[in-house]
Amino acid sequence: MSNILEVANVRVRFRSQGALQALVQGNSDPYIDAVRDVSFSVKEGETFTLVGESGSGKSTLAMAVAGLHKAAEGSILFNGDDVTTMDDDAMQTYRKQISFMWQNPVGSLSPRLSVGSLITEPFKIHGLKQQDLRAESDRLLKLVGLPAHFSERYPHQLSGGQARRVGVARALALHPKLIIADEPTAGLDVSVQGEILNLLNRLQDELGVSMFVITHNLNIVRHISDQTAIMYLGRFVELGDTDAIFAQAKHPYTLALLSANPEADPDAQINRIELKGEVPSLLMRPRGCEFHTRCPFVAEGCDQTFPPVHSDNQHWLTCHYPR
Amino acid sequence: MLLYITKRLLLGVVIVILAVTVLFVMIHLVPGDPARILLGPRATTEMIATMSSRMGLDQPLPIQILKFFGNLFRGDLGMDVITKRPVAEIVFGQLPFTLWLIFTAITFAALIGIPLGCYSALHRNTLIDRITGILSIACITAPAFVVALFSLLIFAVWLQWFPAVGAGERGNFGDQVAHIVLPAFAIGLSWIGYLARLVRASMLEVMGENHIRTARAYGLPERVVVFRYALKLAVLPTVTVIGVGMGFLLSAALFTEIVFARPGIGKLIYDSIITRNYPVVMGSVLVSTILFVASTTISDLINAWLDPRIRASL
Amino acid sequence: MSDNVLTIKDLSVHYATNAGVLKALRHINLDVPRGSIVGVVGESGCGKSTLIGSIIRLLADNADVPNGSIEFEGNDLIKLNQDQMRAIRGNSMSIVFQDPMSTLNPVLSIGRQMVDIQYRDKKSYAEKLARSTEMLASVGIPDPAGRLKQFPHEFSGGMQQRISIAMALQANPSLLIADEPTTALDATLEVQIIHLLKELQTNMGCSILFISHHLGVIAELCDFVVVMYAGEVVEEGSVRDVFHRPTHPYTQKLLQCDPAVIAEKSRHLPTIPGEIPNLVEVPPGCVFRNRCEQAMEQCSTVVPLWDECRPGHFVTCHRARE
Amino acid sequence: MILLLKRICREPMGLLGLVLVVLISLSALLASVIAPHDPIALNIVDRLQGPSANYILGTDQLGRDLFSRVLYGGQVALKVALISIALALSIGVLLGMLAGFGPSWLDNLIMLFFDTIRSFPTVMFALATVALVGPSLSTVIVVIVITSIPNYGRVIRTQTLTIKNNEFIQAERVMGASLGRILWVHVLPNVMGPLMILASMDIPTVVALEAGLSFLGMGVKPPTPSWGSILNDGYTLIRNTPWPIIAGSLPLVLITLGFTFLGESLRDLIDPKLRKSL
Repeated sequence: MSNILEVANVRVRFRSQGALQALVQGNSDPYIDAVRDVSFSVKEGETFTLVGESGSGKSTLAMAVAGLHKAAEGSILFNGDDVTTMDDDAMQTYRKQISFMWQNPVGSLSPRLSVGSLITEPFKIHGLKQQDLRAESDRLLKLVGLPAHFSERYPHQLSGGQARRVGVARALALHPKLIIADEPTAGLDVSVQGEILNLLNRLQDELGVSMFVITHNLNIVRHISDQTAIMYLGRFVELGDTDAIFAQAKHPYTLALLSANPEADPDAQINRIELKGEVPSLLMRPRGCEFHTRCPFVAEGCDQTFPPVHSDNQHWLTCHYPR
Repeated sequence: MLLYITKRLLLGVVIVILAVTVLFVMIHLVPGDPARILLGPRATTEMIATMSSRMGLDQPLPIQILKFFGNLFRGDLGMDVITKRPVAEIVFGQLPFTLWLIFTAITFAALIGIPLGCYSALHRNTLIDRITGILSIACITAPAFVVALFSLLIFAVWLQWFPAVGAGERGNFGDQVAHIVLPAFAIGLSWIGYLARLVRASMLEVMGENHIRTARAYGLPERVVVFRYALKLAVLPTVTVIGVGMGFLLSAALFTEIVFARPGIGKLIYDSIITRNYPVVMGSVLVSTILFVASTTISDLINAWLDPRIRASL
Repeated sequence: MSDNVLTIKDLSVHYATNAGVLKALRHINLDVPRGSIVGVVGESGCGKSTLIGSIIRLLADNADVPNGSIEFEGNDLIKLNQDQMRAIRGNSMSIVFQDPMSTLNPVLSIGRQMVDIQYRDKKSYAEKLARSTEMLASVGIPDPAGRLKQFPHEFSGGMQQRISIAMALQANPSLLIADEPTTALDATLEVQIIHLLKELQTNMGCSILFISHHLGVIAELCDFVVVMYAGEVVEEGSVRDVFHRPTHPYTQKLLQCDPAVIAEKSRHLPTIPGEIPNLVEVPPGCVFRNRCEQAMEQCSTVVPLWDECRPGHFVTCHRARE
Repeated sequence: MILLLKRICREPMGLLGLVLVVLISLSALLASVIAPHDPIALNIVDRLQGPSANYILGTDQLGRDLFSRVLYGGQVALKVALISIALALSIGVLLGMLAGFGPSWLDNLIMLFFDTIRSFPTVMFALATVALVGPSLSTVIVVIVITSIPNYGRVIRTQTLTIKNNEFIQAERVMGASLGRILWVHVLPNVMGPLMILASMDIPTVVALEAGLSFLGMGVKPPTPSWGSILNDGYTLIRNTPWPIIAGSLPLVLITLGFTFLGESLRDLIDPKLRKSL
């Protein structure tokens, strides 16, 4: 199976100080790296999931893939075309083929437009006015399991789950090849989370669309993802088949994340790997392995040299002492 | 922090420079020669030429502006062509009257308005709150010169409680106080309403914030919650508003000074416009602009200093 | 029965809204035994926040308590006046709120705030400051004395939540209410806070009423659990009873739905179809009826009673005894 | 729209505001029909009279009927207010959205422009301008437009900046929507509400400014009736008769109250969160 998206050595930087302030304080490099040296690929018809906690740079990476942030280094190939060097026309064509699902279900819908206008917005943007918008709106609503009369409603009249479905409908409007979903279950109750995940799974099975999902919730990853990567301080620390990550994670951070998830069983055997302290600031990345300040298994050399890459059989990680 | 102060001050200077440039450009764009307007229709070409060169109007615009700033730097605002006195001397002679008037008005407004706003916020939807609300709007909406006219009519002409014109005898403090009451009232009245509403709104907002709920959940006495936890935050916006309000205060002062025939920078501008005394108009508009820019700058700095969140981000 | 720190009986809370009277809580029963941790679990709109508001008596202005009692250390909190209530708050009863970023006053230093809440003690300022330093140290804040001078925004979210806990426990309360204290935090920090709470509770011997929507956290931390749905308590019992033998259909469904529980990879997860009923016009019968797969005829007419299906395990369901 | 009107009428304050605004607007529009006398016709015999059946608000020093002058003065006030606010609003919206959405250098430039204009105390700027070009109605309008642009522009810019970072705008960008479409379809409708409220609350300020300038003799040229010039007459006659002052200030206060009440209840109905920012 071919790769629809290939990301290689991507780095995304932000200014940390204004130009004047940097000049005054003699800071020659007033930038922070939100994403650093990240590589992965999404196979056609599969789901790639990126797991990370707040501040890990996962949303920044998603925005870079969508062309909203400029990558300072590296390449992002979509069907062989590099997103980072696209001109306006190419970008427009690219955006026709991808779609983005936003974290905030209600907030990502333009508040003054009705649901019907919202989900047909992609047609209007790309000048496809010959389409019967009414019919398209009905088709899309049906696809995500909402009754057709919902097209008259406004975003503030929707519940979180319904707004999320509208977001999915809009994402599907132009038959995208790739959907980027940022925290698709954020802010939803447990009972509604299932509905959205089932919907995404069903749509992938029926339409064969590829997905790039960003989440902090490991629980949902198992049920939707084919490949999973774990991100810490803007870098990938482990990447592999989802089953392999859940069954035999080797990086201490992945293990900590997996075990940090309390089970809904009071008698569960807790074999927890607890992390010390908090995520360091991007302004001062730790020396050596960037995870060593919190790693429970920190040993000699971790604070000195950058950890080596271990890669075999689609399972990739960087650690001095993999478990 | 230091960087912020420098930046803010620099911005102020840039704005003043731009403002002066705008004034100069305006004088130049406007059809008609200021010297001709000044001297009237019967002036000879020679007289106009002499006047032009005395006013510096015969030089190119950039030179005029540069010269003006050069002089300004030395505290020289040029010469009053009519009385032959330095403009700076005239303007700074009038300035204290206006400053005292504004200061009295705003103090009086703050002393009444802020407590009133607090009280309304804490006793929301009571009768007193409603009445304060309506009165505040009524106060805000009354233009200063209308208030000035009515207070002149009622308190000076009919009741004769306060003197009608002037600023009082020099050196006679009691007389000066009697003379400042009505003008200060005319300027301050709308500010009472304005401040009351502002403090009420921001107090209500602060009282609804989570940390106030926390303070109450720890059983802190209501007095401490209101005065130590809420008021400090609620008063922050008033600092900005008063700073920006300097412009309105100066405008209001102009009207009141005219109505009460009170010396001050507003009356000076008006009188010099009537006599077409451009150097004085320029000088006094410039000084009031500097005053305004300075007060917004200072209020920004005070705000930054009062709020640790802003302080830290600098 | 006196071994309960908190006993809520038949509590109802209504809100006057434009659409009519919103019956946010209806006939709630709840006990917090001394020295134990009781979890309250429920999805959005179940009335968790209203419950907390009525216990600490900080409800919105349009709220009304038509019936019920909240007994805390021999007082019925509903009957106390504001001054008496204030004497209890922050003294024998404290609270930790959900969003650590907004619960601390942004313009006052941490030390100032921690000293302020000790206003009841007749100690010197230095002694109070020492007490606060000690509390900060006990919640694991490095260099506590130095950090007392700092302002809230200078701390990370996890640290702010630790400070909130330190403030809440400073007066040695007998009941600590924790309102979703870990929801705003990342998973690895959540675990740290849960451990901290458990440790402090063991050391200080207080009781905790812990509100969360996270079943896993409840299972790990709590001794007892209360399940709420649409303004009612539908099930209550020891954590083991409720999690191992869930009796109310809602609890059963909720436990099934949690993606964390489903260890097998599944392309089709269980859900609870339907929505919470409108609480302005509460339908007759059982509130969960319209979403319940096991509903019978009497469920739509008769309100199920608060029933002890096993010793210490209460449930409101017509099928509880089956 | 009709729904909004109904909701305004339900509140006593809003209803009062609406009634006042409609009443004054109508009386100004229909001045030629209602006015019992010619506003500029002199009648020295009847000068300085108090209110009577013939002269509802009395007469001035030239015997002109004050009531008629007040009615015609309303025309001037409303004309100035509507034209200048409409102009300032359009330019302000354009510049504000450009500043909010454009590159940062453009933003800085526009803000500097706004700050410069704002740095002149309004009335002093107006007087300086009038001194240069001479008093006239169009001078007043130009001055008001120039000094109001920054007010609207700043509000629009702040609103645009907040909206710009909202997810729904980001969503449009990822879908490939053009800048024009984003501004026109998604930003403008969301900033228009607050702006209309701001504008309606600004009408009194503008009316007062026009009256103020006319009071100083720097607004409309006599004998054209204006509330400000009536007040000026009253000021000179303050020791003889109070009626010109009362006649000139009454409509001024009423229209101010009307628009303020209306604007306030509009704001409370449309967007209660706005309380602080306006």
